[in-house]
Amino acid sequence: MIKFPILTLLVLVPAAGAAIVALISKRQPDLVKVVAMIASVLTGGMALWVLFAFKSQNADFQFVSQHVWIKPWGISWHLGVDGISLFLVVLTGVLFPLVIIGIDPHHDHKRYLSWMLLLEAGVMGSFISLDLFLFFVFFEIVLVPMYFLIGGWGYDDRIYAATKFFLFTMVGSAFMLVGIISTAVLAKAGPGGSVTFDLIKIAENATFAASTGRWLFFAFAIAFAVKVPLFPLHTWLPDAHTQAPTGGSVILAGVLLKMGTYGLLRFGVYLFPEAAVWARPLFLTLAVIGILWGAVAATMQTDLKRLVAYSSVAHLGFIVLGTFALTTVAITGSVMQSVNHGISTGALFLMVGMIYERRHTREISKLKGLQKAAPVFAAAFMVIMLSSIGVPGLNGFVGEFMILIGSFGTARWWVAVAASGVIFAAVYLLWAYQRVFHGEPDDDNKTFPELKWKEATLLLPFISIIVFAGVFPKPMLSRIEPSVNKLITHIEERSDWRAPQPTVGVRPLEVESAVTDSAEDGEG
Amino acid sequence: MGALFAATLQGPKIDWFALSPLLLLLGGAMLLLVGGALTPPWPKHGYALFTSAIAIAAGVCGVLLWYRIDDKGPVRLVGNALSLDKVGLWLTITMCVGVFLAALVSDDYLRREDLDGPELYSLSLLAALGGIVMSSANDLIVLFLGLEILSISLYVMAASHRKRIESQEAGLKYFVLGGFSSAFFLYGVALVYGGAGSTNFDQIVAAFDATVQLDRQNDALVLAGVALLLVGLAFKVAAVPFHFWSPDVYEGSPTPVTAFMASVGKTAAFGAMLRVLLLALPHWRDDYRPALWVIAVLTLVGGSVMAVVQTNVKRMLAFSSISHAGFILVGVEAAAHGTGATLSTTGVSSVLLYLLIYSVLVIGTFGVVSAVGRTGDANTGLAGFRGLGKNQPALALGMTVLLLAQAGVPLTSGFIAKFGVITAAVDVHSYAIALIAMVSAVIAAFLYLRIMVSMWVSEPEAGDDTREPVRVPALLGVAISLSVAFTLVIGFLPGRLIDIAP
Amino acid sequence: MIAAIATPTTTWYLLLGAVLFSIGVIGVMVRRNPLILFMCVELMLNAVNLTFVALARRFGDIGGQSTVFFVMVVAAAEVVVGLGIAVAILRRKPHATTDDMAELKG
Amino acid sequence: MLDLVWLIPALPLAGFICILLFGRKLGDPKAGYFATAMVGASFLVTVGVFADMMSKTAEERSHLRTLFQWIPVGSLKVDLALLADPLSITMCLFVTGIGTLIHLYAVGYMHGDSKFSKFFLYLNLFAFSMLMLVLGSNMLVTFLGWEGVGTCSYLLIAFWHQKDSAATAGKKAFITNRVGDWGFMMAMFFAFWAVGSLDYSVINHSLLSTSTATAIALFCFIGACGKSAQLPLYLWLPDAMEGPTPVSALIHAATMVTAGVYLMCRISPVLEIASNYAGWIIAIIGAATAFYAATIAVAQNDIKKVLAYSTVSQLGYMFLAVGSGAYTAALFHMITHAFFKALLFLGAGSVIHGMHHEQDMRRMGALRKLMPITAITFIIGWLAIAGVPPFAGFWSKDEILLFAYDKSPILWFVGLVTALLTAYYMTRQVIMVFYGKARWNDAHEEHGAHGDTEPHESPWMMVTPLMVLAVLSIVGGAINLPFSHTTERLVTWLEPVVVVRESTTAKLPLAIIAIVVGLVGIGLAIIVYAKHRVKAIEPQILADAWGYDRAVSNFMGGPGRQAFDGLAWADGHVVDGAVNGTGALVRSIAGKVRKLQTGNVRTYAAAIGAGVVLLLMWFVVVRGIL
Amino acid sequence: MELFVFIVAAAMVLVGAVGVVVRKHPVHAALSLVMTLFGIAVLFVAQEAHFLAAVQVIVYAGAIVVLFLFVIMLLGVDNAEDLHIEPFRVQRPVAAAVGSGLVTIIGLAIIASRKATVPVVTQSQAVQDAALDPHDGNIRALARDVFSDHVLAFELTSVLLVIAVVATVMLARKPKPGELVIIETPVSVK
Repeated sequence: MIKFPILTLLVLVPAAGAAIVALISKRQPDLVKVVAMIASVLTGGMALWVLFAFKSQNADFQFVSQHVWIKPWGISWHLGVDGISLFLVVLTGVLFPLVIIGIDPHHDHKRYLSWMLLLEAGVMGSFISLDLFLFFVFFEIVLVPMYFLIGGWGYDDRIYAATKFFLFTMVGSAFMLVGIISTAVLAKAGPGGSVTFDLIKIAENATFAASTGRWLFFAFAIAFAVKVPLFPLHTWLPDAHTQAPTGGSVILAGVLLKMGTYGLLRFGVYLFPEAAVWARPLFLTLAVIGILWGAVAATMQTDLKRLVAYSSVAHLGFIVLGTFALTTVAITGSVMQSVNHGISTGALFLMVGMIYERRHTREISKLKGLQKAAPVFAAAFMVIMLSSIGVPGLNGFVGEFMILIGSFGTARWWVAVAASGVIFAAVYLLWAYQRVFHGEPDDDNKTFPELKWKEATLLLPFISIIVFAGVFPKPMLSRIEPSVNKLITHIEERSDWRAPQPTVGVRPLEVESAVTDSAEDGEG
Repeated sequence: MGALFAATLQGPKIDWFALSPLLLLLGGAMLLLVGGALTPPWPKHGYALFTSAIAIAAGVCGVLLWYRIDDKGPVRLVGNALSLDKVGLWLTITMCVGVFLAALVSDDYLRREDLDGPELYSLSLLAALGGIVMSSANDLIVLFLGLEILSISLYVMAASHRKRIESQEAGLKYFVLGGFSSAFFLYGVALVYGGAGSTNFDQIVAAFDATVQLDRQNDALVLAGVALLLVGLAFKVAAVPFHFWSPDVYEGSPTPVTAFMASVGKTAAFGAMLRVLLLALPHWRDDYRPALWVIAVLTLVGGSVMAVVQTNVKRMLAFSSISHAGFILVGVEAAAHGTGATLSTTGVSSVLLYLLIYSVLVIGTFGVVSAVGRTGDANTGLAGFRGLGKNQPALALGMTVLLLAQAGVPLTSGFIAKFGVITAAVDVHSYAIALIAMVSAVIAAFLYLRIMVSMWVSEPEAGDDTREPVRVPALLGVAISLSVAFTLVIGFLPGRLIDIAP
Repeated sequence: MIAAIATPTTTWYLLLGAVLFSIGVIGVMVRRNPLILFMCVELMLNAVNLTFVALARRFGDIGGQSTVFFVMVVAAAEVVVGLGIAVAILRRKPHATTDDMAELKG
Repeated sequence: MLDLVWLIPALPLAGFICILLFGRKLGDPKAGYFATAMVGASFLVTVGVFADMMSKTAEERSHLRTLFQWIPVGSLKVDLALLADPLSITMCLFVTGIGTLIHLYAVGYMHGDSKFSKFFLYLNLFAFSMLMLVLGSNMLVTFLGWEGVGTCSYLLIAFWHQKDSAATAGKKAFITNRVGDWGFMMAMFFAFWAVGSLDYSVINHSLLSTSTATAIALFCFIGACGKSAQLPLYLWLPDAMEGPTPVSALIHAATMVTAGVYLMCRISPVLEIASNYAGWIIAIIGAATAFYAATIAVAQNDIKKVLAYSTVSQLGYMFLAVGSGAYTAALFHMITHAFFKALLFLGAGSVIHGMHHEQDMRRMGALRKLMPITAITFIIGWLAIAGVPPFAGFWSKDEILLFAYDKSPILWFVGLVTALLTAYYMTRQVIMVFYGKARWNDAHEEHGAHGDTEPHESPWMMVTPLMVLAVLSIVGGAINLPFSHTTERLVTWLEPVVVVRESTTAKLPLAIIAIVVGLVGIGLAIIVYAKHRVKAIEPQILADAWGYDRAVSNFMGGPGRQAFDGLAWADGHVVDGAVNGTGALVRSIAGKVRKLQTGNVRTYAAAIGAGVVLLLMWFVVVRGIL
Repeated sequence: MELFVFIVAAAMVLVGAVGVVVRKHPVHAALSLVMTLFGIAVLFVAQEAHFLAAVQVIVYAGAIVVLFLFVIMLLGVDNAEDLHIEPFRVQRPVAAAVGSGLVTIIGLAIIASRKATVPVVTQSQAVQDAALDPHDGNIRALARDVFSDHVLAFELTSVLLVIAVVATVMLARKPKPGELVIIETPVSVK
């Protein structure tokens, strides 16, 4: 079972699927669809299998498979999952089949599907690769299919958006590539002597001078900050989201952005703990600014999709905040939130897509009173929206709360501000909901079709995950936490960072006595 | 007297096998010329296939020599005029590959343009010969002659399209500027000779070993020489600010010739640069390294920035090849950090890797352009590529792969090449230039995206369907698919190639 | 005895070469007639030849001279090719100057 | 029986799920009855639990029931656990009790509404959330309910979402509550990092530093202000009257709005540790709100608006009590208030129902003949709230004033004035609605859309709750009579959980003053509105609630919005502008540089020449001769 | 004596060179070129490079310049070029700057390193023998050098010539009918 190269297959199956789809003749659209479906579903199945076979309460990388790839450069095909990546892998595995089966690109199915599958392979790869070079390969290759998906199946301004997305991200990767190489070259001096790009070897053995480590850290961090995106590098996101086809947006919000947050954890904090600790204030501040900035900008959008896009900026601000709070609770929350955001924002984009399908507009001002016309549709939207607002009992809350409460101990003032983002979230989403769904529908919106069965079945998984993860997150947490703890100890060993523990309550002998005497010194 | 003469004149002993690539190319060229002149026009594909056969043969000899070096080690040939080492051989093989692919690309083009005949092929063989001489020369004069052989053949090839005045304009420009710059190079040779008393690399190094240390300041003359040599070489590799000729010439020349220049021409020039700088002038490293640094940066940025505003694909690719030259210069700069007269540094091997990969890449790309250009290279504008994704999906896909490779996207050879160069630069701690290189690569990526967009995304416009359809004839198809295959294979499994790179 | 005052040393020749070379360079930059451009390039080459010969004399080395010999051949070949191109162009565009051959630009 | 405490919230939840699945099939009125049955069942369970608890000694009355681990990560271990103790069970009793009544009432009130079943769906969900709120054994579970009731109130206020005013009101309620929630979360953060847990048992029994305790207390209070509509966050409550009247009765009078008070009592030990300015702040805000809202209520003409402001005012009372350390008094008033305010709202609802959704009191009058039961019950409610002995309101209000006097006579005086105003505006309302001459006939000229112009009494399922609540409003005070320690049943009952203070002041004089003041208020109102001796004083400023609401909305619509727009603009033009600017810059540079590419050989030669000279300078001059 | 020769020859060289640059008429320019070449030849002689001097006169002054003149006449491009107009205003200043810059810097370099140690040149055996020869050692030595040390270079020059041949064949070939489009441009007086 361990020998079975499940992770390798996770990458290869979709890739192979993409190749096959590309080779099938255009004249057999059905065959194309079937192949794509099989490939993605198979991948999803394997991802779920990984989820269930994954040993919880185990901090190490599991299902590891390692083969030499480019010997002279010390590069190997090194894959593995741990708690931090597990659920992103599962999310990827689940999201893609839904998108591939559920969303119709309307033209050029063949090319669309093969790009999609290639994208899936890339995303999968970047979540499970444990080799800097390998990671970079996947991280970068993802741009190509995404570029073509936006450029080929997007809306009016798609070329601009796609190009912006491609170049913006590439600038980041430019820094990261230099960073990766420098890391490997500088780590060479350590034990072993030969160059290696192996994440674990470098992280465990290499020691960088503080200044060097910080430079390297920033080389990586820039790339991830663009991908996340972190204020002020976020402006590619609204364009990309708005112009991308629905499927693209779902994937983009669902998993692509997570490559950034995941990267920050795995290749920023884990690789350069000292620098990460040193850079905390900067990143916390940017994260908080991002939360408020994204929220305010979202409030003022007139395009529903753009609004959701900006909400992503805000949500990811939370994730970054948790990441750099560097406490178990906060980081676990961040990982959790990465998944949650993928689910709920992905679902939001899905529904915005459905609205566009029906009304051929995303202009909020053109929509009105949809709840009267399509109550069920509205209800579904409401649930997803509430999870995005972060109402307890739904998944959105759990992550957000863990991030905030976890960060409070190490970043009190940042949290005080960030928590107000919760208010803004309500503002922009409820306002949008009111404008779109409430009121009397006008003639264009009277005939707004109700949720179809197909769409409902597409949404069902999302909503059920939303509720389940909100009510019973324990299974997720118990798998995530050990790896996070390991990461924290790793940081503490390699920097002067000490993750604070809350002072556990002291029980006085008698409540009243405690009350009275402390009340007195209260008076004093 | 006669006796004395006979007694004392013994020419250097010649190792014919070591010269076999040169001899093959020369012989092939002669056969083409004489045969072509004496016999009626050869059957379709005849000239091209013959040329490529010759190229392959030369390449094979190169490989055999490679193995010979493995057990015998490098040697000097023809009285220290040439040196047979792995660097030279690598470049030799690279150029043979270049000639081979270029011949395949040329075949249909020439027939289409009604220029078919043995001359161009023979010139390409001779040019390659010149290039090989350059990149394995061990004597400045020999190197200069090689350079002239290469350049003059290229002038002629550039001007060879009788129907297009642009082609002749390109030829003229290339000729005038080429002559101008090789005069500088030659003057440089003279001045270095003035300092060293010889033009032979080994003797130059020896001479400076003796003198440099004691009276450094007296060698202003040699320094001037170094500067002028650098000018000549920078011109050949089209480095900013000596690049002005290349966009015009690339655009004007017949597309297969452009491909040939971009591959064989650049390879030879960089080979020469490596030899001159590292083997002849190792003492002046600290003097020319900063200059190289500046030139490299200018070339990187200039090339990619100027490409942004172009609309003619050939011209775009010209500028992109300038910025590629910049990348290679980064490798050269890294190589210039070593010590002693040696070519065995990561810098050199990264350059060699880049040259091989880029040669294949660029010929494939221009191959596509020559197909899309249609008769008379009339449609080399971006508009010419519109709708290619619909009408010729396979071709468009191949082009996409090649362009992505040029942009340095992973899993393509282009990425491996860039990776190697950056590694070399980082190895010697020139981080700044590495960063600049990567960022300028992003700028350059923009133009590849533009081409891809017009192939896949742009809406068809009125009159598109009335245009002459894009044909992909057999040999051209072979050439393109070969280079695409190479691009991908190296992209996925570069290990072996990196291993053997000297 | 004048010779006693000053016999021209190698340096003189080198300087002369430098001047001649620069004149050639200037020529290339200012003249518009392609043929005259070629002539200017010839001037540059000759300057180099002069330098070689002077240096060869100084070193008492014959190699410099043989180099000059090769350069002459190169020059000849260049001229031939150059004139060939010029002919090809001028046939089509009589009286064309290099300024007229500026279609490719930007 | 205590172990069955989980059933209390579970039953409404079950109701919610069933209606979610089969609501459409059940339809009107079965869905309503089903929901009612569910809440009623949970009331019975509560009674059972209560009885069981009574039978135990004071020490073992609090019982923890852990359902499952909710968020166990690192040092944060939050269980989904229910805490049954006197406080929570008391809450449950009146939540489920009044809840049942109002469900029943709603069956009649919502009859014929197109979304009948959905209404009960929300109502059950609300009941569930509210019960989670009160039963939660730690702050997070409470927060779960806290947000849940907020969401439900949003859904229910905006129930008639086609009306823009309703939609806006719902949104306003949710967002304003969120502001409070921010405070609640901050309080949790402080608590967690201070004691490493969110359980009340730990927080309440830990030796907190004064500063931490103050922080927790005040942040909790911010949360309470949002939920319980205190200054400055009360804004949403009057608008919330857009919702159906049963909702106003259940959520915005009896139960949800009292959650804030409940929370403060829940953490009363922390409040006690907190430095005493915390108490002052709470008391002052409470008193201010009470007075402020009362003045506004004087000038309202909407029958429900009057009650809304009166609710705000009464809640102010409760916080005044909390601030004065009289937690039991606060809870006492909360219960009695629940009785009579629910009664009043339902009465108002019945009036509105009878008047075919006419809410303007100026169009009413003389209704007592047409809807006798409503009238009588309403009058009982009036007496209760006006603080006339022996009705429920009198006892609780008196208790509060007593402790307020302990804290400071000024607070007491403000409370007293408020009492007077309360009596005044309630009397005004009763007169305008049930006495005087009937003004509804002329009202119907404008909108006689309805079939019969005749107001009519409401069906049984609406009046039954009225009668039950009326009884409770009369005898409700009995649970805590101030005569002797034994008669203070509520206090003794809550003692193990809530901090109890003994008042030092003489009760009787204050009581008498209170009664007098109440009667004076009634008298004044009668003079003004019944006898018309004096012109009514209803300045516009009061009708506009001192213009505070408008000021806020003006700010939001004006500068606030401009600021938002400005930022959005900055995002597009500054941040993104920088990005696009870079692109434009590159292009323009390229555009300039390409001019050098003249295509003329001689220019190129010149460029090369220049390059040569520069290189030579570097090599010869810089490196060589120098 | 040598000084005198040098001055005269240098004068010829420079005057000729300047002539090439400034004479309007291509034919005149060609003739000035001849003058320069002669001057160079004289200097060769002064530098004891007799063979080269001969070649200089025969090949250069003889063949090449004649070739120039031939082409000029063949194409009838013997029209004067108006040197008073310069379309690019910066061109001549730049040219002047570059030219003077070159002279100054290289001149500086030459002067700076005039005392540089003369490297010891090792001649191949064959060449050394030739030097012993009482007859004109120069040509013989040259020959021996060319055929021993520089034999490869010598062979390469032959390749060059081949290319030159091919070039003329390709470029100057008589165009097929209809292939040659004459674009008549007025005598450029830009």
